[in-house]
Amino acid sequence: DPVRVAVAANFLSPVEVIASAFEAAGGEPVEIVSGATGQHYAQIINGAPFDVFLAADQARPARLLEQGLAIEGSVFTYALGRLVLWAGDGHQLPDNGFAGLVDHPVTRLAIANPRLAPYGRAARDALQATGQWQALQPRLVEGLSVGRALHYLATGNVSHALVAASYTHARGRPGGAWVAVDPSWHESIRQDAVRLVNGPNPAGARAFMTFLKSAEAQTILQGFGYRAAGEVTEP
Amino acid sequence: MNIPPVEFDLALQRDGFALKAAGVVPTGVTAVFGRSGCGKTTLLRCLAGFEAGCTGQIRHGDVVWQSARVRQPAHRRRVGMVFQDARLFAHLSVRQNLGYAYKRRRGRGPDWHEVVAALGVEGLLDRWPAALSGGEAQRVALARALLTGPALLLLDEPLAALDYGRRREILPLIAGIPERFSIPVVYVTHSRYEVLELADRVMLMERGNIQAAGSVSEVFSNPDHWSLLGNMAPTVIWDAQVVARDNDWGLTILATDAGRLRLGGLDVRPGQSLRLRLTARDVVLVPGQPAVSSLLNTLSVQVDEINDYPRGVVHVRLRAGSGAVLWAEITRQAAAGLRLASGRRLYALIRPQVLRINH
Amino acid sequence: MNIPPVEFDLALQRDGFALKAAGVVPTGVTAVFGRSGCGKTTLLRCLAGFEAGCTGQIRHGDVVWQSARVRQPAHRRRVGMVFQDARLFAHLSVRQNLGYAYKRRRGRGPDWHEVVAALGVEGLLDRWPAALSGGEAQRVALARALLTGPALLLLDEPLAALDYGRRREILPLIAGIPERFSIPVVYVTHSRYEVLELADRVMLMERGNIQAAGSVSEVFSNPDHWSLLGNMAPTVIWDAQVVARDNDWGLTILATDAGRLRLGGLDVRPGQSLRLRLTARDVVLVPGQPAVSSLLNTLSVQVDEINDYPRGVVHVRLRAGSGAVLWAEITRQAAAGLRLASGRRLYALIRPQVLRINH
Amino acid sequence: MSLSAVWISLQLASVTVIVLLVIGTPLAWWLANSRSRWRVPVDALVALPLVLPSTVLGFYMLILLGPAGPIGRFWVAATGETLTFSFTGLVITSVLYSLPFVVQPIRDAFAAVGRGPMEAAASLGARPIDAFFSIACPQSARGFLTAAVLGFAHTLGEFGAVLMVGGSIPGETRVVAIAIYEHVEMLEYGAAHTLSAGLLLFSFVVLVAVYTVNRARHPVLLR
Amino acid sequence: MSLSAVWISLQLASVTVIVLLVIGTPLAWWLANSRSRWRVPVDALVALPLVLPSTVLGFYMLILLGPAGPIGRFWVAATGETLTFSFTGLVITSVLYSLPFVVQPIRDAFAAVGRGPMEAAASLGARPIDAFFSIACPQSARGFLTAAVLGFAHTLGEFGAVLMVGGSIPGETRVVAIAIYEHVEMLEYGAAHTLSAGLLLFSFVVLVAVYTVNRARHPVLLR
Ligand SMILES: Nc1ncnc2c1ncn2[C@@H]1O[C@H](COP(=O)(O)OP(=O)(O)OP(=O)(O)O)[C@@H](O)[C@H]1O
Ligand SMILES: Nc1ncnc2c1ncn2[C@@H]1O[C@H](COP(=O)(O)OP(=O)(O)OP(=O)(O)O)[C@@H](O)[C@H]1O
Ligand code: MOO
Ligand SMILES: [Mg+2]
Ligand SMILES: [Mg+2]
Repeated sequence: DPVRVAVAANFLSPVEVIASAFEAAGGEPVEIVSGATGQHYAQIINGAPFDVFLAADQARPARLLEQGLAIEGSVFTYALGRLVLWAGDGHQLPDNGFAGLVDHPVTRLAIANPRLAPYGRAARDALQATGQWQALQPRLVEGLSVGRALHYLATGNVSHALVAASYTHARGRPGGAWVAVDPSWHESIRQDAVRLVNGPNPAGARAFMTFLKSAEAQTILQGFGYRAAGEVTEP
Repeated sequence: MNIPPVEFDLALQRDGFALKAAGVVPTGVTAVFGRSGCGKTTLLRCLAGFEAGCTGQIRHGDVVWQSARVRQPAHRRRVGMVFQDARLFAHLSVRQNLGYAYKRRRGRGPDWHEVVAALGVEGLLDRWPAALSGGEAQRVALARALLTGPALLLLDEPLAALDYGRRREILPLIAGIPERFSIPVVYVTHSRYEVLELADRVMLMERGNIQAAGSVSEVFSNPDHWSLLGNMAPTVIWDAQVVARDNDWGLTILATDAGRLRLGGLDVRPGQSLRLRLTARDVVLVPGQPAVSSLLNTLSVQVDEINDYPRGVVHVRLRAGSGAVLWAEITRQAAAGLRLASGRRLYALIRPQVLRINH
Repeated sequence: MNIPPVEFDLALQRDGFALKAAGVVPTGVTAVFGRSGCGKTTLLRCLAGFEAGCTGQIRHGDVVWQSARVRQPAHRRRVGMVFQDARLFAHLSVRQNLGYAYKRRRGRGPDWHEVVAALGVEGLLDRWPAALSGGEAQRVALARALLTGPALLLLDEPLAALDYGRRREILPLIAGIPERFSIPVVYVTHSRYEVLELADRVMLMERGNIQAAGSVSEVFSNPDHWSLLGNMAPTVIWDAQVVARDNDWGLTILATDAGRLRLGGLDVRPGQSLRLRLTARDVVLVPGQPAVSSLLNTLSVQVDEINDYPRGVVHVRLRAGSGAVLWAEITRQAAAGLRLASGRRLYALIRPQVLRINH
Repeated sequence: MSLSAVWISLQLASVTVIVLLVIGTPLAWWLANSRSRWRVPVDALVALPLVLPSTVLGFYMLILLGPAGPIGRFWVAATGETLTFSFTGLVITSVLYSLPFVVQPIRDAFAAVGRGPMEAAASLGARPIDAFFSIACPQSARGFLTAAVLGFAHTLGEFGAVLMVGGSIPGETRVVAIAIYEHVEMLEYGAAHTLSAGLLLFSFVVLVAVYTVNRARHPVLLR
Repeated sequence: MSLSAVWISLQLASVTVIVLLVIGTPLAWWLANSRSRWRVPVDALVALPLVLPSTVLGFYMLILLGPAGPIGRFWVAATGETLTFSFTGLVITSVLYSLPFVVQPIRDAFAAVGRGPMEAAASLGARPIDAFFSIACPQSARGFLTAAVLGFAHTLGEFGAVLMVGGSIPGETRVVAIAIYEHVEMLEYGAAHTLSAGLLLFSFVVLVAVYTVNRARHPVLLR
């Protein structure tokens, strides 16, 4: 059996590179399933057979542990993510950065679903913290995951999007310009990984988790704009 | 009233079937007769304008319905059509079906009340088509077609689906249409009885062609057509005129080309005309003027032609009165006893069958 | 060969229609005659086992097909049925249609080759049903029903959709079935001509009931049934036997209850039996033995009953020979001339129509 | 949120059915009567949404209707608004998606009317357009009923295409099918149950009603 | 990934059609011939997936087939595997989802055969089951073809319910409709285009073929 990894949409590009490195280093083949953190969580609850869950938050892996669906002691924070404001091709970024969004010609602003995707939640928090949430409400478009939010931008259906910084490093990223969102406007995006009870390949999962912690993997994810979290296990 | 005839000269080509038909439909009932598949329905559909592939000409008096250049669509021809299956509109009541036609009438047409009364559909007006019997539905369809004020009425075997009793009910209504509403009627059938009882003229069709056309008595009395007509024995049709009634005996005196005939059992008035059928089996030949017999009608005849026939039967063509032709079927033995020979004078005892009475 | 009859006593209740019919179907052709909607098809469907709501009994000899306790499904009754619309299987060739029946035959049935030859379908075996004419399809359907080896053959207006020529082709085939294949045939029709030409026995139906049953001559000669039969004039049916042929004159000599008759135009052998029809209009009454006439058949008759009729016509019931009944329609004037009175002796000149020849 | 989703869905379904009846009726008539060699391909095109994944339809609609797409660009130029993520965009998508459900029953009803009554009407002097409205349409009443009901119910049930084109904007494009999906993904099973059971019941009742009306196989029409 | 998704979809569609032909044929026969008062509700039940949002079906299937659901629990106890997110679970869901597309054409074909040929067969001594196989089925050949094609194509196009019940496990439940959806998420438009165009073309060709075969309205059967 391959190692089946459910990954939060923001981390799809890095995990593809990491998986190749893992396989190159003699690891078993890795199968990747991307989606919003909340979607993965709901599927795991309903019996989805994943070996590893790379979430975009800490809450859902923790809940899986409580429910006995994740393996005790396997949780660790593999990355700290960041949010960027992206202006699509032919659109401008606000002159005074993220906080100026509300006065800027934004036709539509795509975010991930705040209830399913941690990046969506961070986007909402940041908009609220800067007092722009109410005013932008009529122009907001929700994608189920942060990947879908970016997709709306890529197809030209929205002018701006609030997405993961990792996309600025992704292959096939859409054109346009981006600017980082000050992380102080939202809770930090701490992304936890966990091994799952129902996975068909526990040994492979363990090997993959070990590799994820390796310097090689950490270097890869830093290359996508994440901050490495080292081997920080949840207190 | 001067009713213009409909003249046509049409052709239609289908896989394995070609229609090529020319003719005139004057006022009165013109029957179109022929066996299944000979093209009767197709001819009607061409006249009505339902066959896109039909070429040729149709004129109604001076009005051109179809020619090389003109082609009036069906709804512009003043043609009323009654289809074999009535085709009442199922979503409309009888009254609404008739109203549908009445609202769309082209030119002057017969009066609503007159048509409704003539076809006896007053009592049906508030019924739905699904609740009508076959005979009732056909009467409504006929009324509906009449109410559009057609210049030509086409009837496609309107009685084929009906049983004996119901046919007897509707035939006289149809026969009365031309005079009552001043329009020619084309009546398609494959029943020779219906032709004889109903039609003034007949067109015999065979494989897409009109083989013969003319008055019913001409066409049906012509030996060339007997096989097509399915006759079992030689048959002639005579037209007769009511001359007088003999009230003492309840007899009717008729004038025919063969001379005067007396018939019982008729309810007619002087001046009316009748159609009589005389098959060779209805004729008894005797050598001399007979004593009283129940047949009563004795004609002096002259032998014209003798056709010997296998199995002991002889068909004799006879002439009576002012050249009227009749046939007798007799055994060979009787032929010998009568010393039959061309030119011989004999007496014929006859009782023709009354087919039709024109009121 | 001893062929058991089918006996039935059945009832069926529908909205606005109730069937209540009992009877026996012996060997030979039994016609079921009646106007549209009287229940003919329903009776056949009950016998075949297609009407779930049908109660009562059916027995074939000693075998019970239906009773209060037993109810054989259609496929277990040895009934062959030919539906009005042939119902050949469209996805099978003619050969496969026949094979379908042959493979499923119940009990001993007629030989494949015999049936195929009798109905003249050899040439059709490799055709598809869609490519058959109406008459061909009916012949195949008949062959198919025979090949199952039925104990009873039910035919529901098998000729209704066919024209005159095609009917003539199939009628003799049907008439020959009982003798050839040793099974009783029930033949539904609303054509009295078909009954007269085909059937040995007849059941007259009206509104779900069998009004009369018996031999064709009994039922058709009974004045009570004339209106149901749609007769225009009194009509009797006589059975006759071929006694001899007079080869000099090509005449056939027949023995009937009325005495000997001579008829021309027949192709028969001594010993064969014939059915004759004589309507009141075919009878000429004369006071004395006539000189030679083309009719030839002269019967000495006695007046039995005189029914005066409006409009100058009189219907006279006559007896001839050993009690045979015949009717004459004559004018009132002729009646007076003949001094008609009950008991009076006269001569009747007749020429009956030959309806059917049993080979 | 749930109630607004229900309301949006009902609006969307109603508008879609009205649009489809207007454009679907002539199309159905043509399909029922044409002998053109284009009839079969057009018939297949109309049936395509029956068998096509809704994500394929959604994908193409997103591209076509987006501000950069051929239709969307035109729309933006003409109205200043974008078609995607708008109710109008959903209507266009739904019209395509539900097309076969409306066109096919009407087409079959017209075909069942057949040439007979139309010829009879012509023989009574009715022009083709007159006969169409006075005969073909009333005699197809049942087909129209089936079409409207199926089109309505199917639009109500639309998910994949709307998910891709609509963007789940509350009060604008978040229809009930998407609301159910989101409820399930958020593990809000109570709300998902309420909406699903409601839709299930509604659809079932509607279908039973339509089948009961249509059960009578003999040609008694709705009067 | 795309090729495996196509392969999964083809497998799923084939298995679903086979299962549906097996269970749908007797059901269609019953619907075509029954006079039971249950016929209308059952007919409506069969048609339900036509009008029900696939997310409603997906939701209920998730609940029923999930490890805690009545069917799923039983399945886990019996086989040790979960039904959700498995190929078997997808087959069950697809069977329900595509039910009307298979049952309705067969039902209509059986109804078109009518009682006539069946009575004729009985009068020739064929037992009901014999007549069913020797007459009703061959005469309904065209209905079976339509059913198989529609069922296959519709299963191929399934999205919402499959997404909810199957998720997107590569090589197991990631069917082509979902693959398209995910390609879009991964910004792989080229792949999305290829798959969408392929599906579009395939569906269209299949529909044209079916309509061409069915165009001949007169009852000439497939031989
Ligand atoms: N719609 C059609 N397409 C092709 N051929 C047809 C069509 N209708 C009739 N035919 C053929 O045209 C010929 C004439 O048919 P038509 O219906 O005019 O015959 P008919 O004389 O009215 O016969 P019937 O007495 O059986 O009604 C027949 O050979 C028939 O098979
Ligand atoms: N399937 C049916 N359901 C209800 N009533 C029926 C059905 N079939 C026939 N009837 C009615 O039962 C009665 C008898 O019909 P049946 O078909 O036996 O008549 P028939 O004598 O065969 O007539 P025809 O000569 O027209 O064939 C009629 O009143 C008819 O309306
Ligand atoms: O990567 Mo997420 O779970 O879509 O925010
Ligand atoms: Mg005809
Ligand atoms: Mg009948």
